Amino acid sequence: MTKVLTYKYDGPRGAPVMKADASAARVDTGSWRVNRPVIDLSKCIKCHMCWLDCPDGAIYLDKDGKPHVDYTFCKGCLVCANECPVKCIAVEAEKK
Amino acid sequence: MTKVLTYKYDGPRGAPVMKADASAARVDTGSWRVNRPVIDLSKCIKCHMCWLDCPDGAIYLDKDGKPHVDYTFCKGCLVCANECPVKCIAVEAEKK
Amino acid sequence: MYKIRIHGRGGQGGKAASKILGAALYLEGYEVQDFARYGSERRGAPVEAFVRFDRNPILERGYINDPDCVMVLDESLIGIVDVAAGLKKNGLLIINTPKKPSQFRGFKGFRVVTVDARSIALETVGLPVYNTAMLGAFAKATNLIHFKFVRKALERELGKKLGEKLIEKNMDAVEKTYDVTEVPK
Amino acid sequence: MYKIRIHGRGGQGGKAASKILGAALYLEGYEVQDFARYGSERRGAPVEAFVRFDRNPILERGYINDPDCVMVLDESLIGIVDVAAGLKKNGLLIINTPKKPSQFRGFKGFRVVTVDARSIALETVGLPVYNTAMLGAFAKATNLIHFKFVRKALERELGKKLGEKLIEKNMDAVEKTYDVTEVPK
Amino acid sequence: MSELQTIADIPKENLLSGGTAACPGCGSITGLKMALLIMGKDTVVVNSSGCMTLLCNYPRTPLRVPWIHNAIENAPSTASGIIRAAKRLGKKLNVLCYCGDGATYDIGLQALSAAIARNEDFVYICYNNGSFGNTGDQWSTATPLFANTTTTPVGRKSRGNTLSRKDMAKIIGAHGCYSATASLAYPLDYLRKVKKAKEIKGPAYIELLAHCPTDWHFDSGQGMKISRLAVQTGVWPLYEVVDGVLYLQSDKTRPVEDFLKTQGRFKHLTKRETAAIQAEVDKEWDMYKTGEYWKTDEY
Amino acid sequence: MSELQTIADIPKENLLSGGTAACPGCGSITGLKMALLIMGKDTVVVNSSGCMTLLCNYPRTPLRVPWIHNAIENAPSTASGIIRAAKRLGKKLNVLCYCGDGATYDIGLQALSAAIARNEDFVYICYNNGSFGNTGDQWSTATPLFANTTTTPVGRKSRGNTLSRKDMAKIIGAHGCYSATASLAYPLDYLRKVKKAKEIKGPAYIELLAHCPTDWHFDSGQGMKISRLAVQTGVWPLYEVVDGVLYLQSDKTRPVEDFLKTQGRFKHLTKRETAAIQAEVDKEWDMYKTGEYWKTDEY
Amino acid sequence: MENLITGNEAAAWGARLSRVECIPNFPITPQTEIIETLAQWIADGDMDADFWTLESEHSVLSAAIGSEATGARTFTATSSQGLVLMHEVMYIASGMRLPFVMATVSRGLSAPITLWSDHNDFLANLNTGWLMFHAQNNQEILDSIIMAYRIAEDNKVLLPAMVNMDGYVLSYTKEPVEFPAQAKVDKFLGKYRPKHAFFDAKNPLVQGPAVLLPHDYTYFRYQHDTAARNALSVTRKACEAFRKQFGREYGLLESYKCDDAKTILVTQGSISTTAKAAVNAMRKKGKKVGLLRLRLIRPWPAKDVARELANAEHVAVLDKNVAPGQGGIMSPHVKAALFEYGAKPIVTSFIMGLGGNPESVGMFEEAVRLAEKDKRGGVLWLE
Amino acid sequence: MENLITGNEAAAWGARLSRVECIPNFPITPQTEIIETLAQWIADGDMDADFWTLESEHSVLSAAIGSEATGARTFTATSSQGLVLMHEVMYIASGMRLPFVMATVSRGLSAPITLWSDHNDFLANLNTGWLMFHAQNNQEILDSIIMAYRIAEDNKVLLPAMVNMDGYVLSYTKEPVEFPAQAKVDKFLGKYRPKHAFFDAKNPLVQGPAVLLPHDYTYFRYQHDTAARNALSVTRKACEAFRKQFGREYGLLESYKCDDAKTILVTQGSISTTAKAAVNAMRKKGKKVGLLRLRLIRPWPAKDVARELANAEHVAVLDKNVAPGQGGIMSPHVKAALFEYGAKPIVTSFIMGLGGNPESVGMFEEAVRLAEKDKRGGVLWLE
Ligand SMILES: Cc1ncc(C[n+]2csc(CCOP(=O)(O)OP(=O)(O)O)c2C)c(N)n1
Ligand SMILES: Cc1ncc(C[n+]2csc(CCOP(=O)(O)OP(=O)(O)O)c2C)c(N)n1
Ligand code: SF4
Ligand code: SF4
Ligand code: SF4
Ligand code: SF4
Ligand code: SF4
Ligand code: SF4
Ligand SMILES: [Mg+2]
Ligand SMILES: [Mg+2]
Repeated sequence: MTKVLTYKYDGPRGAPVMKADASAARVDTGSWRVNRPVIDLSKCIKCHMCWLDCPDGAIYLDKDGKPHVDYTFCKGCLVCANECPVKCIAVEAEKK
Repeated sequence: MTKVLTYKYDGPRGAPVMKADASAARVDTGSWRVNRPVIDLSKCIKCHMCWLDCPDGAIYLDKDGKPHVDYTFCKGCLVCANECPVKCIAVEAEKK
Repeated sequence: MYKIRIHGRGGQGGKAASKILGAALYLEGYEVQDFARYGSERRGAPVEAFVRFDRNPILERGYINDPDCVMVLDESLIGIVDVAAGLKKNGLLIINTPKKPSQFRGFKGFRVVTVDARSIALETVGLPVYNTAMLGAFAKATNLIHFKFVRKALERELGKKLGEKLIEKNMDAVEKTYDVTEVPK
Repeated sequence: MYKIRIHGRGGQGGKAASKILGAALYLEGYEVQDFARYGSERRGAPVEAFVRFDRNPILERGYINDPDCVMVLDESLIGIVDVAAGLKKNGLLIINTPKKPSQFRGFKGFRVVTVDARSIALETVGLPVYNTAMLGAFAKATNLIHFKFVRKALERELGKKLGEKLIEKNMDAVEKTYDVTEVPK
Repeated sequence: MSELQTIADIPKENLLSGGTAACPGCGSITGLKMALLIMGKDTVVVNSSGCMTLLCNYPRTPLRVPWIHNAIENAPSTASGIIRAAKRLGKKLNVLCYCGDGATYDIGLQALSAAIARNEDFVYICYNNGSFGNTGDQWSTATPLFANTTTTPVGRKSRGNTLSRKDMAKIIGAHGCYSATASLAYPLDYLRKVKKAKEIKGPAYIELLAHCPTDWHFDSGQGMKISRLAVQTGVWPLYEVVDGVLYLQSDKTRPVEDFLKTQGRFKHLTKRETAAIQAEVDKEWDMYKTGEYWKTDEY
Repeated sequence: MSELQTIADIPKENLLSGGTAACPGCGSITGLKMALLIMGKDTVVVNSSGCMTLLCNYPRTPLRVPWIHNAIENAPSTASGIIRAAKRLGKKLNVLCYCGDGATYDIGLQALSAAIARNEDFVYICYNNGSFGNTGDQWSTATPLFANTTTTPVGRKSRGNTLSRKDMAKIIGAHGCYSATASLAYPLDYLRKVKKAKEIKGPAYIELLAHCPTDWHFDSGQGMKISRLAVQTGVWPLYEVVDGVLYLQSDKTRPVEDFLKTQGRFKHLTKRETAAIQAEVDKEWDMYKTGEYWKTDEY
Repeated sequence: MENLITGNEAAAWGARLSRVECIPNFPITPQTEIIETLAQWIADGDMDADFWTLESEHSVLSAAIGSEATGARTFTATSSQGLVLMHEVMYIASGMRLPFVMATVSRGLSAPITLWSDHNDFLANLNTGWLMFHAQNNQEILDSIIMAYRIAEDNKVLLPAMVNMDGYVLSYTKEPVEFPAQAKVDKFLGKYRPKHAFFDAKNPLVQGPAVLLPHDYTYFRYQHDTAARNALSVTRKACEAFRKQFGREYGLLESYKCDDAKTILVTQGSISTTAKAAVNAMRKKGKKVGLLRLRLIRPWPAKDVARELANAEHVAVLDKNVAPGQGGIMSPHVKAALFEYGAKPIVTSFIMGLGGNPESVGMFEEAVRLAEKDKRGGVLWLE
Repeated sequence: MENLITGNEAAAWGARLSRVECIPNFPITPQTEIIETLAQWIADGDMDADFWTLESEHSVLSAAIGSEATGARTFTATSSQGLVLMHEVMYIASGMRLPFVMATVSRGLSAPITLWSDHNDFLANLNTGWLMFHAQNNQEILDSIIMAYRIAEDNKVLLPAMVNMDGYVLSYTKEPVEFPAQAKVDKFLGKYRPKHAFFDAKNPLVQGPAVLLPHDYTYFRYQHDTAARNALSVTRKACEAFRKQFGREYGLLESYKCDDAKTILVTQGSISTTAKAAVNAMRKKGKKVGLLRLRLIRPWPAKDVARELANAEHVAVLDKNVAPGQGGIMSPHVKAALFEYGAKPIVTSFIMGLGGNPESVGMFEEAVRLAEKDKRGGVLWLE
């Protein structure tokens, strides 16, 4: 509905500036996925190529250096699957 | 005195365009001269260096290829005198 | 005036759907306005497209807040986007899904139509393009457009890009969807 | 208010003349405005500079159409530029020339003062810079400025550029011109 | 930072989260993410309008480092203000310009060239996706010969882009500053160059081929392969220019066709056109190999 | 037009009259006057704002050929409009951009680079007087090291310009188009280059050292001598770049001091500063002589 | 012939039917589709023109100046950042009296950067000496481009013209558009044969000289101003000729149900049609409401504007733009027009639609309601 | 301390006394002397700041954005073509809420190109969201730059400010100027410590994000507009503080003998002092004439303007500028202000002083004469 706007003046906070706090990490781009990469950790050699190549920072390494996919972000581009030297990342159709 | 301007509309002629008719040739830059180049045609070898080098097109060649200074333009820079290979251009103080 | 809002994802052809629908309605003799919002949408990101049509010239413009019909090309949008926002009471909500309408409890007060456009498209066109198939569902649910105009519209809007064969396959999809779509009263 | 217009040529120091004059008058305690027009003027091209001064703050600005005094740094400008344009009746016209005032017939109704600033400058400063020498003539003709302020002004405006020796020589030029200038009543 | 011999040497702190508007499989964002691993936390990213601008879509950002977007053509000038001010204020900040090819080859070239001539201390990475990507794939002077773009479309009377790509890394190299090409398919090489660039006092330029599934028309998972083929076919030679001398690093081992056929933007190519591209590449490589251009040095 | 072996071969129709606002002894206007002898009557001159703009001071012009002044940074873009339109309208016109160093190295570089990348058919002459001349001698990226300008003034804490000149002719050469340097003191060489440039289908760039008595601070009659010394001392090497290969034409036979001491802008130089300039020139010439840069070919 | 096309396509058709010869260009959302459409036509041989992409919009307009100054009919298009990047050259194009046409597709200005439409970009040009038309729908875009060439090239005018459409809501929206027949357009426009600005070795001209004498400079500005004012009557005549030739009616303004209106909405661009729907709705409810749509923004038809508004009690000016620290950009012009005319409705200034903020029938109804309550002429932001 | 200095030197002194830290710059007549003066001071060690010449004014303003966004007090200066070349970035600087100061030296715009002064360049910025001050003499230039930093950096404002002087007639004219003591200026200004816009690895900020939601975009514009409007009272207070500290009086406007005036001249910039001389001359002849000088152009003090003019019978607005097809740029704003206020003097609009066309006492007298004859509010060009 139509509103008459009457904001109060917010001073410095009214400038189009934001904290560089990686808040986009709260955006669910996982829903874009059509295909899902699934890592077979048993075959993984921890080369970390998938971690390095993932455009969306969707692969993180655990304490032991094992890669995991964060499906909140993973857009399913499949770069990781293609680049894994030991081909231990499988591709599954995303079920909707 | 202060005037109220009331031009008529001049159509295409009212655009800031002019003929490329070398009308600057009517501007007397000879008056800028402090020193005057004077060609001694008897020594001149008609190499035309002075004609080529003159920044202001103040040297013209006659039918016989002899150079002459047009003092209407000549600003007295003395490039010609300096560059004449046979040094046949003398420099005289301009009398005012 | 009849207003349609289409929800899809970048790359799924929501824009094309609105174009074809618009063209078909136009060929039917309606005054038509179709409008796809473009923003920072990339493949996979939620996008919207709109169609208005009427027998009289259309004066209203822009975003459709109060559609008569909403088409959802990608079921996964539900929950991320408020697809039914402003949908008129008893308005039509066409969802591309293998599920039954009854499985969509959230949409009270609307006429929910479901159609497995994805499967049909894969079957007929051989590609996961849901837009044309969805048109079949719309035709069935509304009875507002003729197949012949859908075909013409397809040829006009996408003929150059798809070629004759694919147009034919797309029409198969339209027909097939038309047939299988069940319409609640 | 007293208004001075200076005509010279690019490179002859008309701008400097107005600066020094302005500074000297300022040091005398006047309100001063000095203004050199810069356009497409190159060495040798006609240029103008202006000085206004008054005991009260100066409100008028820009080009001086109605000077009390005109200084012509380069005689050859006469005929090319209407140097006396707007000069007040009985106004002062100071011309750098070896000629006598009587040789300037064209300037009826003005007080013409001539001074061979060029020769004096060559003699004293050793360079054909006419501006400072002209100030001597102005001082003599108007009795408006003190030498000590001319010196101060010179130091202030050109001290960095010229150095002490040249300032001294320039002052010689000022004094010499002052001495030789004949003023019509 | 160690010598970057293997991936293990790369710092693991990711300064760019997901959740962005970039297309799946986008090479451009991959390049930024990788570069930030090396550039580190005290880096201000200066971005020119383009695909990456939409990363920071108010009120969300994927970044964990300072970022500024000013306009499309002025990242290097903006950077110079940051560099000067940081120095005055005693802040230790690295400045990384991350800009598209349109912003670099075309509308922002002048600001870049000038900043280099002023010897500003910054790293400039041009992510080259060969088109104005954010506006939907229009020709830039970085677009390859014959590519189909929306402003050099293939049509009944047209075969796509008729002009060869501007040779930007060499043009920048001719400024006398560090200039290098890189490929995402050779990440260690890329990151070594980023490291070198960061360490140089003064300007350093890296041009990164940024595969773009959307405009090049390929499946999103194929990007690294295509970037690798670009190098292997000699379409995208890897080199560094140091003090005006070019050091060639890669070799040309495959026909250009292997690269061209992977992408929709070249799918209209005839044999003759492919051959013309091959000839152009061969000519360039002849120059490298015979040292006509610059001194060349094997990788 | 014959082969331009001697002055006799130069067409004698002068297309630029006197009566202009240019300073006495101005090298820039001399360069235009000479170029027009070769370019001929069917030439449109496209000028960028600068000293030459004031030649056409309404209602007077020294020109006998068409002329357009648009703004300072857009001569090459304006030229491209003229070229395209002339072609469409079936007019045979040569297009000559005549632009200062500020307009070329700095504010107009981008338009120039782009026009070259688009392969526009025009001749571009940059008359380089080493400063923003028309605004009264401010530093440009064409200003030589240590020169005293009004924005890089010598002062109690400053020795003038601290930056080296941008190497424009090489940067343009790296675009792959014809690029040459020239000196007014070698007019036949200059005019041969103009002729070559005119005949080339496509872009051609010539950079002319334009002595400027006003900003360099020397007596107006000395310009040609100084331009000659620039070449002889190696400060201004004459060369052509063709297809990316540099052909050196001049030789370095005198110390740079011979050039520097002729001009007021260098009068503050210490021995050490002169030596630094000598070292910079020597380094560049080493590159020529050892072929590090490009292949060199004796004149 | 009629078809369903977007506003961008309509602009491209306008250029095509006007047989433009030179099209320098640069991409920017939401304008790009115009040049893409032209590029495809040329690639397919459906249109014959020189189409080239430059490296920036500053250069695009510079190139347009070059081609138009040579004598070729020139067209270009831009938006937002591109338009303001051209700003310097805008004054040059008009000052050189070069009659070409630029389609502009309105989009809000950065910072912060947006993609959506408002009128700040277009209205940045009020002082540039261009003719400025603002279209409300796709048909008008196409028709206005054709008319703009006729008006611009008229010897009484000789000035460049902008034809503006709103981004997205027109540029990307398909509507039915009727195509004028090419032969008729050819007749309507004729060929461009400039008498003042061209290049020819036989008749060499100097274009763009320095004018350092204030008197001469003033003369040229006076001529420029007169030329722009002439465009008022030239536009009237062109609209009349257009109506005769093509049957569609246009004017300097569009007055919609103003005659007996107590409250009049003042709008420009695409929001006007929604506003008309609102007027219709309110009329149905018996409210005497009208709409004045500004179509010719420059030259400014102050008298016509005032005359239409003079008898209203309330005027609601809806500015889809804002000049911070001043308010809506058009409202002072409307008020000044009323002041000059001596009319005294209460004028309420509304700021709305910034950065793509949508309008609606309800918004206009609300504006009328608020305006009618207003006693002193306030400023209100609507969303 | 007092000295005889040019307007350009006054601007340089303003920057020096404000202890600016970063000075990106580019030469253009008649502004160049400002940067040359600063360059020489820095070369001599008399001033400490980073001074660098960029390759264009577009880049200069971009660099100013960069340095100010990092947290350094920034200054720059330009004119004419340079100013309009910055146009795109003008909106960005203000939209990013970066409070730095730019001195502008007015010069007419091309085409045709001129070197002399008029106000078309400065007034091209009315919608850019900057604060705009216009000085009438050299003292005011210096003082205004100092005040501008205080106003701009106020948390209620946080916007960039322009301080304009007229080319030649001020920029190159020497006048007596009093120098505020450095210590007092330091106290008046304080250090710049931004809370919203800076770079710091420990507190990383994103400046210049895309804002694609119309609602958010509108919010930022609203804040921007409010900030600009806040500058009205902030300026008033700054003037008061300045008067207390330095003894010189300034306001949003200067009202000169308006109280009982039947006819009021409205001017801005350096022509105002000549106009005052004319007022004095006319007053001597017994004519009730006054002058309203516009000093703060943006934000626009509409009410103050109207209040000063409300009781006059005739108002003569002298625009040293022209928007072809519309007229003087400021006159509609003055009329709109009067309209809002409900006052009804007859306003005559004068266009004068274009491309350096000189004003004179006689011209203002003539303007008054013509205005007093005017019954309907006409437009007249004076020379
Ligand atoms: C002055 C200006 N012109 C045009 C645009 C529109 N624009 C935004 S992004 C973009 C493409 C930039 O291309 P590139 O630098 O290659 O980056 P990419 O989009 O490919 O990431 C364009 C043209 C703009 N923002 N500003
Ligand atoms: C956008 C813009 N900025 C600045 C200027 C001022 N300006 C006019 S001429 C000039 C100097 C140009 O230098 P260069 O190209 O070297 O030519 P020169 O004056 O030396 O002949 C400048 C800076 C301008 N006209 N336009
Ligand atoms: S599929 Fe793509 S986005 Fe997902 S984890 Fe793999 S590389 Fe990352
Ligand atoms: S690329 Fe494959 S092997 Fe390497 S870490 Fe990833 S999953 Fe493991
Ligand atoms: S002195 Fe200079 S201007 Fe005169 S003729 Fe010789 S070269 Fe030409
Ligand atoms: S340069 Fe000397 S010798 Fe040659 S033509 Fe001129 S005057 Fe004669
Ligand atoms: S268009 Fe290309 S570069 Fe842009 S976000 Fe998508 S993949 Fe990346
Ligand atoms: S300043 Fe130099 S380049 Fe300019 S006109 Fe004078 S001599 Fe020629
Ligand atoms: Mg790109
Ligand atoms: Mg120069």
